[in-house]
Amino acid sequence: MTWLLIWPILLPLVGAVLAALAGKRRRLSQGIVIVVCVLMTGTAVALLASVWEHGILSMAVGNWAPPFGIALAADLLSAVLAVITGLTGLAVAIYAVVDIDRLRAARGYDALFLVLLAGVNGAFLTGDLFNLYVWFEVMLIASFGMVALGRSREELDGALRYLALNMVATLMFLLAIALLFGSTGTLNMAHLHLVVANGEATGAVVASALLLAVAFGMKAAVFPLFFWLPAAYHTPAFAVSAIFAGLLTKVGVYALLRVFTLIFSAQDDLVEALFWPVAAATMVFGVLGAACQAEIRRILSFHIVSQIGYMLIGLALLTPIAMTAAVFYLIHHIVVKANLFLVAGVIHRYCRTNDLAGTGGLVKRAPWLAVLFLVPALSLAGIPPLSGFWAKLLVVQASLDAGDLAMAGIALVVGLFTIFSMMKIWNEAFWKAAPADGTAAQPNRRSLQTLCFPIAMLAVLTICVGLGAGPALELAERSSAQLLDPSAYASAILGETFVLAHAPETVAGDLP
Amino acid sequence: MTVGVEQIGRPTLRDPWVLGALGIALATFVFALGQIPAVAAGAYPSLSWSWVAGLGVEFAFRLDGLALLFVLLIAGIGVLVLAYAGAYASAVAKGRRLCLLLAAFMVAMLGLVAADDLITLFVFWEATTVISYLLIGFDHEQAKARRSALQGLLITGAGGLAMLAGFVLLGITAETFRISELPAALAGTDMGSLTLPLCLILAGCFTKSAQVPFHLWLPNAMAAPTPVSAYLHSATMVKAGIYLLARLHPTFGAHEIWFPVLTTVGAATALWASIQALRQSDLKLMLAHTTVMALGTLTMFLGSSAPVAIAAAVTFILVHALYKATLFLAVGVIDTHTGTRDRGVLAGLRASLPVTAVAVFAGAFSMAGFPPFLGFIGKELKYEGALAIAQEPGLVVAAAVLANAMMVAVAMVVSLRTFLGERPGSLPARVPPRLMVAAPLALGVLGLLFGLLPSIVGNPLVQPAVTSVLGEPATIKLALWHGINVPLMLSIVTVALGVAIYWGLDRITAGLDSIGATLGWNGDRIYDVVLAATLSGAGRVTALLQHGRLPLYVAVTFVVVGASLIAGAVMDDAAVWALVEIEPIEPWEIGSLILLVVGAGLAVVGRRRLTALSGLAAIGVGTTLVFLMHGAVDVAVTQFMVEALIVILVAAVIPKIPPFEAVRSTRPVRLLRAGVAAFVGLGVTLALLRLAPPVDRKITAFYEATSVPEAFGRNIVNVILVDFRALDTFGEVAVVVIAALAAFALLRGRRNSRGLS
Amino acid sequence: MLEASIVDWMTGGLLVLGSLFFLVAAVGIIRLPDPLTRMHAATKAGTLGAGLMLLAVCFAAGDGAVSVRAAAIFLFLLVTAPVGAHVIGRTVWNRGRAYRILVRRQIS
Amino acid sequence: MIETLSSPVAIGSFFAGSVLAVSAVIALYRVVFGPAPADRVIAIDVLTVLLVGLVAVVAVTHSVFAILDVALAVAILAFLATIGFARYLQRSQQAFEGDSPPARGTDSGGTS
Amino acid sequence: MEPFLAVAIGLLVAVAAYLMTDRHMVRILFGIAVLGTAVNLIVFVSGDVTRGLPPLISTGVFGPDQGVANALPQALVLTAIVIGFGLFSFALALVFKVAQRFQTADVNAIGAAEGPFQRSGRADTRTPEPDAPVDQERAA
Amino acid sequence: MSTLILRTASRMLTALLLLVSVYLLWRGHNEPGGGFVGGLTAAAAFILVAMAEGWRVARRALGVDARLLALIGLAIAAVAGLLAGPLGLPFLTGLWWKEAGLPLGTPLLFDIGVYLAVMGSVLTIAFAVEREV
Amino acid sequence: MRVVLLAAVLAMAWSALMGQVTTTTLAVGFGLGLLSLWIVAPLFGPKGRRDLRRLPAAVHLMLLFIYELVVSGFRVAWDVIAPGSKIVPGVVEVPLDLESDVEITLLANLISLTPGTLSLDVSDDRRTLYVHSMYSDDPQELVDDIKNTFEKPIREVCG
Ligand code: NA
Ligand code: NA
Repeated sequence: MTWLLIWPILLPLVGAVLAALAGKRRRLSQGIVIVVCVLMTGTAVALLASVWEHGILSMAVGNWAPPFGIALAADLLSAVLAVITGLTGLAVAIYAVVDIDRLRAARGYDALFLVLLAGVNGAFLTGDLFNLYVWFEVMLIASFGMVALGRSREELDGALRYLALNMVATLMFLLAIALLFGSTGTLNMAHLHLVVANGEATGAVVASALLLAVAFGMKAAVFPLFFWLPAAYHTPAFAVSAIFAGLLTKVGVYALLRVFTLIFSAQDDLVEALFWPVAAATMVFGVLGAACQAEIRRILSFHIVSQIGYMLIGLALLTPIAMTAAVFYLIHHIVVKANLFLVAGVIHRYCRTNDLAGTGGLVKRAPWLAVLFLVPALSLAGIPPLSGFWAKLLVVQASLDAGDLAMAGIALVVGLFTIFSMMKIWNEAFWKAAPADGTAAQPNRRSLQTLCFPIAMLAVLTICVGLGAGPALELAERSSAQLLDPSAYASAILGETFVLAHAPETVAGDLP
Repeated sequence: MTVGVEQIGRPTLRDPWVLGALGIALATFVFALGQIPAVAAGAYPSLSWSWVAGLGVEFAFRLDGLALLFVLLIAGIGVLVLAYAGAYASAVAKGRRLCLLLAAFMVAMLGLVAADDLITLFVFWEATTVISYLLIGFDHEQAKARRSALQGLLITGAGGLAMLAGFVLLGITAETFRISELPAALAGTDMGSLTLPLCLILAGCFTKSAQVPFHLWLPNAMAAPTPVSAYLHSATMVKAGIYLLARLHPTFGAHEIWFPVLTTVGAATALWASIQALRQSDLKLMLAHTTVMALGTLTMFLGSSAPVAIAAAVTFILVHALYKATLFLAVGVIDTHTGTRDRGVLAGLRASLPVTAVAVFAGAFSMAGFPPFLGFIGKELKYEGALAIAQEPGLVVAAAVLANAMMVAVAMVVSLRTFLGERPGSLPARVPPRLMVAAPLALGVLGLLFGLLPSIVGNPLVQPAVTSVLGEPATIKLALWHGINVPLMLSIVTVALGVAIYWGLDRITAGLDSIGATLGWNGDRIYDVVLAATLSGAGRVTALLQHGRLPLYVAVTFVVVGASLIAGAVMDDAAVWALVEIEPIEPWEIGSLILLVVGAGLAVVGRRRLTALSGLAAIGVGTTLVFLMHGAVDVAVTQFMVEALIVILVAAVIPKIPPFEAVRSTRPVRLLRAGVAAFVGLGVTLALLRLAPPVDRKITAFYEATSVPEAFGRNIVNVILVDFRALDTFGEVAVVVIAALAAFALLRGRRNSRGLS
Repeated sequence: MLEASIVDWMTGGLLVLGSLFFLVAAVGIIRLPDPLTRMHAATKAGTLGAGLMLLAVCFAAGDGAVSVRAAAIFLFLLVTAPVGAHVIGRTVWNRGRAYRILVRRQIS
Repeated sequence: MIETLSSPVAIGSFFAGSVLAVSAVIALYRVVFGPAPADRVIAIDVLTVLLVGLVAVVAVTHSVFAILDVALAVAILAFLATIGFARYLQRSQQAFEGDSPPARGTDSGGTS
Repeated sequence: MEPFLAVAIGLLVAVAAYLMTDRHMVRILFGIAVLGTAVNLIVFVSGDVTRGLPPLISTGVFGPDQGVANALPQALVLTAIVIGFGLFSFALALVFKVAQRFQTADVNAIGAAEGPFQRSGRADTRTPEPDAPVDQERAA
Repeated sequence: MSTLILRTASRMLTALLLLVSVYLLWRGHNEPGGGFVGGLTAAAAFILVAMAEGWRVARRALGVDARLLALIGLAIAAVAGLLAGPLGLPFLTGLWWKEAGLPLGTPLLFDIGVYLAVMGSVLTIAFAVEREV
Repeated sequence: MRVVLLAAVLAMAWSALMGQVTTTTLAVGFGLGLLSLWIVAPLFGPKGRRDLRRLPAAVHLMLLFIYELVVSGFRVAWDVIAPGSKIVPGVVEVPLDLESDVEITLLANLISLTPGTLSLDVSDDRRTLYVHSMYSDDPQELVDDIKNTFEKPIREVCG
């Protein structure tokens, strides 16, 4: 059963090898990608079921017991994110069949895509900090490749910005690991929890905490480190920006949640003091950025930033409901944001541009597309009964529950701006008549069907999460409870006896 | 029918979608009628499903008197409006879309009024906001329609968000979202703690019900097709706020700010709207402003807890719904008929639109409060209620009289001016579809019927509704004749005043216009200015953050990194220098450090690419030396090989890249960069000094102990790489392979990428 | 110190001697007048220094396998050092020719 | 430090290491100040070969002869790097720097 | 932590920061390389720097000698070096490609995705670059 | 930079470098070396050829597409990890086959995977760069 | 046949590297040697490969290399310590009589390790070796020296 932990990582990696070997046989490699995504989702669902039934699952890779060997571990959050990764991956994989052109495909899109998924799942499922770094890198290099794949001027420029800034982030991650390792002598996150909680917070530990916040924060695109995202996400192929928008920043958020609830669980004052202003500023500056954009993917990109702020509320408030809100928001946003980027791709196919000035008339030309846009757009804007509403409600509830009127106020005002942005897109691309000098085109019917199938799939998912918010919330609640109980996590991974031996009294107990 | 006729509009009533929508409306109406006895008897039907248990949210509905009154209004007027809309639309597809949106809106509105859970209510509340956005922007190719739709959405959406916060706060305090349980749940609560939720909820109500200063979206919403205006602005959407005020009356009625706020805002809205109404030349806009006026009046009365005042409000809800829908629909007919809604142009339509004339007169008389229309009863009740209001009867009475006088004037404009007098010859005369004509007539007749027989609505509808609003049983009797009393006197004054205003209308309008012109701004302009300022402010802020200059992005990142490191180092209690132990250092260590330092310097100051690359190479050699001297053989080998490979690759590539001379930053910029660099470098040094050896080596000890006996390898580092931590290596290999494939894809063309096998 | 074996003395001595040749190489590239003459010092003294120090390793290890490896490295250097000098020298010389910087030549 | 130097091997390696360090720093002069690109390349070549010497010193000092493999790797890659640099010298004349003689005293490639 | 090494590494990081904030792509690239090296060094020194003995076990014994260096950070550094190499290779390829495509090495002068010199208008040129012949564009 | 001397020297050295690379791989588990260093050395052999005689010759000498080599290496590493699965052991558990008298085991197989992957990757990059410049 | 021979040499080298000469290491080394040769085979032209039959000559040549290296090391040391006016740098064109690549390369390398001389390049027609000399005041002597001292042993090995 512990092998369930490795499949979501290994399947895409092996699939990537096969897809690369398939080379120019496009159908074959697309088939591989889709099959792998289905299998990956299947194993992730099995993993989630197992964790739901039996609690945290872990695997001592190489049969070396943690903290000596690397542990893969899945609590509910990890497992559910693996499932969402699979679903989003599947949707984007189907979309890519049409969206990814001949050139990009020949340059190895399929393999890069699968490696990206492997990296994302690896990041979600590892229980070791250095191993997390490795999966981050897997993800990063695949994303580097994907963002530049078309080699258009925009893509190259975007890729350069993306690369330079992410390079700094990734190296700072490594630096943080070094400082933490130098202070504690271990890399297993559960063990780090025990050691850091039992020791005093030395300067190196604090510095490493702050650096991890910087590194993951940059990945997650928080204020003031978000600029790489709006600089790059509007440039690559739509399938690429969709998977980026859905997953990559969320891995940063996941890492923040994991690290600051587990390793630095004792530094709660620091965490709150750090993440409150970051969360607020991220929400505000992200949404202000979106308000003044006139390109669909730029708008959506800035909204990613803004909504990352919502997800940080879990760390800004550190209450169970705030954590629940964060987890729920995380899950909701992956699906919705990926979907909006997919829709943007279809809009581009109709209007040959994503600049709002050049779009228009879509409500007449493609009424079903209008519906498919409205579902994720309204969900993002937090309109009930879609998933985004519950996410927003949870955030508000968490803030008010904590007596934090300011955060609630910011969240709500930002929510209004989000509505504004979504309706701006709607007004311009759908309602407005197509510009006379526009570059309208009629996409091929078959490709439209292929493109819209995954969009509809994700839209249905959003609606289901919205209408069936009860079970989704229960999942988020249980995930958040696990996040806020780091000692149970430690016991599950290191074993009861190990944890007892390292309980606060026995500072320097011997290892078994 | 006298002038050249031209049939316009194609009834889309045969469309199954439209018929379905109509069916739903009709079925709901009939169902609601069937519930009247039970509700009047106090047996409220209710339904609930658990929805989001974790938040205590239930999908709960309850049909009390207030809800039932609204359900009947919504469904009943819904039937007529849907039929009218079906006839109004010029094309089947458009008609279907319109009817479906109207039906969706109706369903949302029904859910809203029937909901017994704050969150459920909010769900429907937001649904009405979104659907009304789509309805206002129905003619979406016109920029004005889009703007109005967005304005309505933003204003009501903002209020909705505030309201959500209010609901959540209320839910937290009451520990339930069940509306019917709120009064009991909050029984012992300090009212002061409810001030904030109350204010937030009022923001929602006021925006939705277009109270001053949030009123400006409503007249603009007249960009919508006439059926939409009729539906949204008579029975439904704008009444949602009024409904919620009434609904929460039992919860908040006793709060100390409830009365002053509602009374003041309501009165201000009523007055402001009446003045605005007089300025309009478009009949539809004029009616829209009287809607705002009516809403203000309703708000004003709901501020009170006097049963008569509440009865006045409830009755007026019914009165207003009937006459306003009548008039809007009739104006739609006039518009269709003549192609204009300008009151300066329209006159003498009685001959060409006789049926509509009847409907309009019925509606207008009800509006003006002439007996024997229901409006008269409503007006009398208002005056009675105003007099009964304990705290501020003077203000309320004055406001009510003034507002009603305006209504009289507007009613005369709509009816007398439009239908009497000489018809201008230039007016076209297209024959409107029969169904369009029938709908307002039906509503107008109802106004008359209820006025004549008030008991039809009094006991079964108004009284249960008042009971629900007050939260306690109330006895209300509606009657046309109450004898000669103060309200009747006030009515006479009202009519006189109204007639006077009507006579002086043109002068008043001119005067108001000149005042408006002097002031130079109005709510709409404020909205524009605020929106533009927000957007340009957002643009400016964003231009500061997202400036597009990569070096500056990187610099900011490094500043944050440096700050993190220094903050960490500073937070430690121990002094940094206390940790500094200068150990004896060997000559070759000094050599390696010099290599590092000099190489670094060269990399910075090198003016040629090769010079900088040489610096890089020197750093590589220095690093290799450091590794070598500290027992890291494998690392040293790897470091050197990688460094050499990097040098080779860079040396191969850079001749193709423009030289450094082409790109040089200015001296201040260089200084700034140097500052950032020094900052982050200092941070790293401080953090490193904070690392106090010896590091815990338990894990390494495990590797050392098991490497040979269990992992069969004598090179511990390699055993870690391929066994203890092989997963890292696995990922690492994946990185390298993918980096290669990606770089390959970046550099080389498809022509050379045949299948691999 | 006195009871140290002859092997130890050889080892130490060879190390010192080898390092001195490295010093010669380093000083040579400072003191000699132009790139090509500097290359003489770098190539020859450097290779010789490395060879001597590898020989020291052979003595210190007193082990056939180690000696073979040391010898292999030395041989490798022996092959690569002149080739390296050739590729650099050729470039320098080609460049010099391009700029008509005088060199003496003999046509035999 | 000196008092621990109890054997000829220890003395020799200490001395050799020190000399190597000094040599490295001296060679660094040419890396920094050129003037010709070729000078830098030559100096880097010296540095890398010097690394082989240092490996020998470390091997002898700690009797860890396994690290001779480092020397081998260094020798191999240093050779490659030298060729890489040489190719750069050759190419950089063509690409962006034009064919005109560079200013005297800077990174000129000519013999003087 | 050895102060000299700490200062030297700090200097390396500073140099990297200085280089990475340059406008010339090659300097940025060099900055990435230097930063990588510096961080690798930090990972290495984070776990006790021990002079001398490598963590090797002699034949016939079951454990290393006393005082060998800490093997774990070494393994970590190895992984980091290799990963860094992979990333750097890609960065190099990208820089090369960008320079080739835009005929400039100034990152502030590119502005195709965003930036002070971003082209306005609606022209959407996000079509992939054809593979061969390489680049026809000679726009400055 | 195709000169006669370099060309000849590279021919003499290439085989030696390949040999050394396998040696480094093999000894890696017990002495310094291992898959990465070995793979790099092997790559160095072909880079030498590429620099001396051009990337076309080097590619021909390699015989297979460098990318294929890299992918095979990655696949081998994965297989080395998967072999533990049927035995009910976690991923990447080391399995040893001692009957041969040689230290053969999945860690070695894994290291071979690393070797091939690194060699293939480095050569992929190097050839791509060489081709462009 | 030559391949087998080369492989055998490589096998011995392998065993030496492994630090133990046993049947196993020899066999493995032989296999690996064959493998390496097979991999690099395309590099050798049809007649590009030379036998290593003349091992004694080869040993002699190697010793010659080392000897020249030692001498030139000291010579350079002297020049560095006392660089006087006697340094007359210049490039000398040495006519080549050797034909095969290996011979030319060996000669060039040998010259480079010899005191005062450094092989720069071979002319395209392979008839001239450009040699940089520190003491180029008498080029003819240099050329004669090279021809006599080095070409013969190289021929013995390769011829
Ligand atoms: Na996990
Ligand atoms: Na996002």
